[in-house]
Amino acid sequence: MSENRNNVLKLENITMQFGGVVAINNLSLEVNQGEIVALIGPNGAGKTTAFNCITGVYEPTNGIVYFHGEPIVVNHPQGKMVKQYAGINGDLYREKKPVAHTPDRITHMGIARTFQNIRLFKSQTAFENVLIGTHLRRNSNMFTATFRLNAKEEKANREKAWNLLEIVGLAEEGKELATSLPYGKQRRLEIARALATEPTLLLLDEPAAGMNPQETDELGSFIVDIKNRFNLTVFMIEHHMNLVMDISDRIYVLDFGRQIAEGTPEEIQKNPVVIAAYLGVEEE
Amino acid sequence: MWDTIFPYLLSGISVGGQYALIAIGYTMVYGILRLINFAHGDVFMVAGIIMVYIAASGLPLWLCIPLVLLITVAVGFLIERAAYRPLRSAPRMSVMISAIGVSYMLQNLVLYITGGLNKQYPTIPGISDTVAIGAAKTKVVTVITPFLVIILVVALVMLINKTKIGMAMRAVSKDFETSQLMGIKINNVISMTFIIGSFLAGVGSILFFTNYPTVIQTSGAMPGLKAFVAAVFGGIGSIPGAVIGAFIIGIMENIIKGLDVILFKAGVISAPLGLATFSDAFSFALLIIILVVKPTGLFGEKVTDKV
Amino acid sequence: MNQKKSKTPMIITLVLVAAIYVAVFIAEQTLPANSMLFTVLKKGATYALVAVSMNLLNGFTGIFSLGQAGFMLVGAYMYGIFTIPIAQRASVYQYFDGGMIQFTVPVIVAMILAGLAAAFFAFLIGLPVLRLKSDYLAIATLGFAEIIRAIFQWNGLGPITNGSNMLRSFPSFNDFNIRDGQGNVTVYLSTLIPFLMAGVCILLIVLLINSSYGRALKAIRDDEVAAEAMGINLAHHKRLAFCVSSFFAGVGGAMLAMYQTTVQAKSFTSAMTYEILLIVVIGGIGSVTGSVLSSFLFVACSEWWLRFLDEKQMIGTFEVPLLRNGFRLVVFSVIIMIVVLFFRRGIMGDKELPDLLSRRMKSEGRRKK
Amino acid sequence: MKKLIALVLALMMLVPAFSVADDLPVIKIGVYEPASGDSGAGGKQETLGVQYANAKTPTVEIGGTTYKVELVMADNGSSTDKAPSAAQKLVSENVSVVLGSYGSGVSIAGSDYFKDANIPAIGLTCTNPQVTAGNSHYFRVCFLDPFQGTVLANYASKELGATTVYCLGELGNDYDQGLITYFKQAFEALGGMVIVDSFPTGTADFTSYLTNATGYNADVFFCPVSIAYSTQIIQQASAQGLEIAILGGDTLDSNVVADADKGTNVKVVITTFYQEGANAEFDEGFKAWLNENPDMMTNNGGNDVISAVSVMGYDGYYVALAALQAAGSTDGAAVMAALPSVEIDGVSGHIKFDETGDAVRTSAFVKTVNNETGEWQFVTEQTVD
Repeated sequence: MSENRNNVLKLENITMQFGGVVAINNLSLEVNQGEIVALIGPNGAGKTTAFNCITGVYEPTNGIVYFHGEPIVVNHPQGKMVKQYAGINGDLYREKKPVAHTPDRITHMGIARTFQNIRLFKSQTAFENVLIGTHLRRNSNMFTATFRLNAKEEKANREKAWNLLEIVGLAEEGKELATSLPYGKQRRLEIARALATEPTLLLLDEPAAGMNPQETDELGSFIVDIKNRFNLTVFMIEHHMNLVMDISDRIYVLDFGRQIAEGTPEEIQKNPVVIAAYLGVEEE
Repeated sequence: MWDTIFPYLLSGISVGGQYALIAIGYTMVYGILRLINFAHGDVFMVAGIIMVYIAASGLPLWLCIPLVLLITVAVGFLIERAAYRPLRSAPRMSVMISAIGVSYMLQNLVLYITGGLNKQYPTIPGISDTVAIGAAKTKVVTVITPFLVIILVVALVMLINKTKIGMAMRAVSKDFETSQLMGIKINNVISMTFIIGSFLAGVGSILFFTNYPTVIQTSGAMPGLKAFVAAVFGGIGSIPGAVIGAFIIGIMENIIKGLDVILFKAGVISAPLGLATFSDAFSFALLIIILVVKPTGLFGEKVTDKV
Repeated sequence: MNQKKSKTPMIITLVLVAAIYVAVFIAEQTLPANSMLFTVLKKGATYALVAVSMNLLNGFTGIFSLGQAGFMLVGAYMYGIFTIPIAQRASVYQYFDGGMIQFTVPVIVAMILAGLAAAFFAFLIGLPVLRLKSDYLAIATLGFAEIIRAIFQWNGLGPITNGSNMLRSFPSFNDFNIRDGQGNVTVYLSTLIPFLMAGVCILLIVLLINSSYGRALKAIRDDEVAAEAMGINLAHHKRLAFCVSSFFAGVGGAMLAMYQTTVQAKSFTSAMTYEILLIVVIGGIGSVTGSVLSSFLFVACSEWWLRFLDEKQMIGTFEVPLLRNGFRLVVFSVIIMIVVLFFRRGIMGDKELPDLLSRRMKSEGRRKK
Repeated sequence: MKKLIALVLALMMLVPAFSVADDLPVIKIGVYEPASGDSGAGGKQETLGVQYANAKTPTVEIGGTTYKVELVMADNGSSTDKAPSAAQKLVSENVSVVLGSYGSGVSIAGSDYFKDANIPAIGLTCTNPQVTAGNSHYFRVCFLDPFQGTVLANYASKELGATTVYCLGELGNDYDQGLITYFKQAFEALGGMVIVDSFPTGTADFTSYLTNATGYNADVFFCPVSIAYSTQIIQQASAQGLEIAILGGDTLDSNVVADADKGTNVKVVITTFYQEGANAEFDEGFKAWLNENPDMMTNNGGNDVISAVSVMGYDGYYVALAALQAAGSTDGAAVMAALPSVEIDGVSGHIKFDETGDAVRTSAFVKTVNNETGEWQFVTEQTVD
């Protein structure tokens, strides 16, 4: 698998340690062009932490993240962490120069995300939320924007935002306050907003959380649909097993910060380790 | 050289001790409510004004002092009740604005009562007398301030570490919501914080105004700001930090005032540079440096003393 | 698709604003020039600009800065330093041999310089300070304002800043009046011009707020993490907002200088910042209309309408109790506390005038149905 | 509730009944003085002089009509940023002439407003030359800083035998900084050395500044600051056992300062406009008036010691009346035109204006505080040629 040239995202020996707590331990995984890959695991397994390491919210303690073959995050234990480090492979990247980008830089490179606990801009309408997502691809600067010299770009962005709203089925609610929408629609709006940043890789953090079975079904086909329409690669965290099994090409399973399994949905469903560690817990 | 610097150190230690007593109030309230209580410096000023009026009414001094402390504590308590408690669930910015509003109101109220004139602080026998320390002469209060501060801080730390209410304070400062769930009466703890803070501000005001015996509505503004700077400098939430920060700021500020003389005498400069202009600004420069270099302050990491 | 916004409220707003300008012009030509009304309007216009600039930071970007007085000081000084007539310099800079700068620039250039200088200071200050969190940022900016004040008061800079002494004799609002040969005023413009200055600046701020950049700032205010995930560079945008806000605070400082006719570093204290903050709060954090309205209200109350509270008032032979010097400020601060505690959204909340108009039209439309 | 409304209505009906009691036309004189802030105490005492004069002579005959003189007070808050609206208030009340202010900075800050409205102003105790320089509308009844600075420098050098003087003023206070500058010029001309220091507004802790004076081996501590700061300095000097004399300008001439120095060993010497006892008639009248009005007594600092600023206020009022009479009109411009030629014999001496509008003064009183009684004692009358 590691020979696959067209992998979009590749995590190599990522460890994230907070003080003495190791949240992710030596995680390595790959997401290839056009795939839908799911990251699953019980609560507290470190899934969202992994997302935060990829998107620059956290700086991992050790390891490398590649995006389209480019290292976008590189780190090894430094300072106090040299002594405290409790993960493995701590010496592996000692020679490498650490690389850390702010989240906005990483979004700029083409990774967009949604949030587990919805984080819409609460004072803005649904439409404005999406429109804000177009800001980073601007050609205007503050002066041209203030004096409205960017009217053409602004118009194009507005059209783009409305189109995205239509695609996610929220054209009717465009003028409503984002936070006044029902839960399911807020999740769709977050996706529309992420799409507005023109990503090549979309990270979805529990997109189906709080949805009823019917909504979840619809979400599944929606994700596949936008993936095809925008030529995306999707990496998602999800708890709804039906959804995961339905649409994922491959699945990684995380438990206590460690990767315990990897494979196609069929393989994962049969994997005894997963059943013991994860599904068993879930059904309890 | 020592003879030149010593009097400035003396002034600095004295004023630093008084800042320390105000700074504790800031640091405790911030530790619990995450609120910069902008009105705290004005509580300190109000304590001074109360003393002026009570002493003028002819009561004996031994009665005045406890009465002043009592009223100051009541003022601090009431401010929290009236201006901060209703905003408990509001954004932090609203509470801070409310604090600024209270500060504005206290100053205007005192302006109205005093007619905007400086009030002479009464002389307190014993601590207002002059003593000689080496070549320098100063008031007794200058000498007793650091000792009194240390006694009060030790008592306060014992209160926080040994008593039930102290334990509650520590819990609340660690985690507001959880301690509420654990059955701690948050409002009582907060009231207690304000009571302690105001009490210390009251003591501080007696010491401060005995040294510099004029009170006006703006008397609390600068000492208040500097005490806050001291609290941040020492690591907000840490009581020993606030005290040490206050002494450092008090001493540095007086050294700056005398820097021209010190440099002049040492032969570094031939004419005064007017550096005393920066005596106030210096504290703020120090604040910004510490915030940039070590945002948690000198002792910010020691969570054990966090209140 | 309902992409098209109704333009009517916008047009009504513009007509209203234009009507106010016409009214100001007519009032100035007809009412006696010494009326307190004009004092209030001039100072109100100045404060409106400063309040809106503060709102841009505190209300629209969510940066709680308390450095406004410092930036106003920079602006006021830049304006004064570059516009005092050469002939007056010897007497203004009396202790510094007429000062170092021996040229003047036109008023409008000086105002832009005032803004740029304030923005430059903001840029420098922003580098370390904008990384700090809410209340630390507040106290650090407050501290910076104090440091700026001390620097401008330092005798060492006396040849430029006149040390701690007053700057004066520069063109003031009254110099905008058009006079005939005998020095009699033919056309009064001393109120209209500050209105125009503040109006243009506020218009620019409104345009910024409603641009792509303005939306990005509001996104930062609403949720920094999400804004960053949307590719908005926090440091860059915050610095931008900080510099723009300071630019207009600087211009506001220049206007304050023109209003006061004198400038002295001593008066730009944190109390001034608090006053402006309270104006913003009363108007509604996040509403330009609110800031403008409350500026005029605040100035009118403090300078004019409530002044009677400072003097003894007789109702017949009955002397109204409590009224004496300072009572105005007590009443005033009580009103402010009531607003802060019970009307937390202020006059306008986060609504603007067009919003109100469109809502009214909507509800009327519904009634008709 | 109804009763209350009825009462209010009844009271309102009474208003016109009372206001028509005296039907004299009214002329307004503006009193532009600080009633709050650092100079509040001095401003109030200066106002007292005006009020006393007004109580004594409440009417004036202008062009054959007798007018009732109404004083319009405006508090400039001792600060240049509050000054504009205070000045504007007087302008909007259409006063004919303005008296004040205590403090040169606020006088300069208000100056343009009076100028634009064509209202003359008479400075009472603002001694900075910039108040009247280049202005045709600002006059002044007291002496100027170059004069006062020279008197003080002479006194320090000749009487106190000083060779080094430490000067302390408030940052941004035009009065302090101006007087110190002129003092420095005069004292250095006499061969002495002068060190100048400044403190930020709102300072309470002067101990280090006092240490500075000792550190420079100064022979005299010169602090021409406002009453609020000078009392602090004197008390802290006493605590530190300052052995050198404190020298001050006219602002220190207040019973408040004398009280602060009572019972200490600090020698305080000042120059001023008037010495109690020089005009017995005025002294008695003023004291009697203070004793009749408890409010006024409070404004005077709680006792009936006469401050020189009150005398200047008193004289200023009569200069204003004389100007009004000479103008024969209540119009500001006419009063302004009449002022240069006005001459009166005031309590503080003969008052006559030179071409810049300053009173011609050739002498100043030097006073010191009696440490035991806390009273001002006359030392000498200094003149400069």
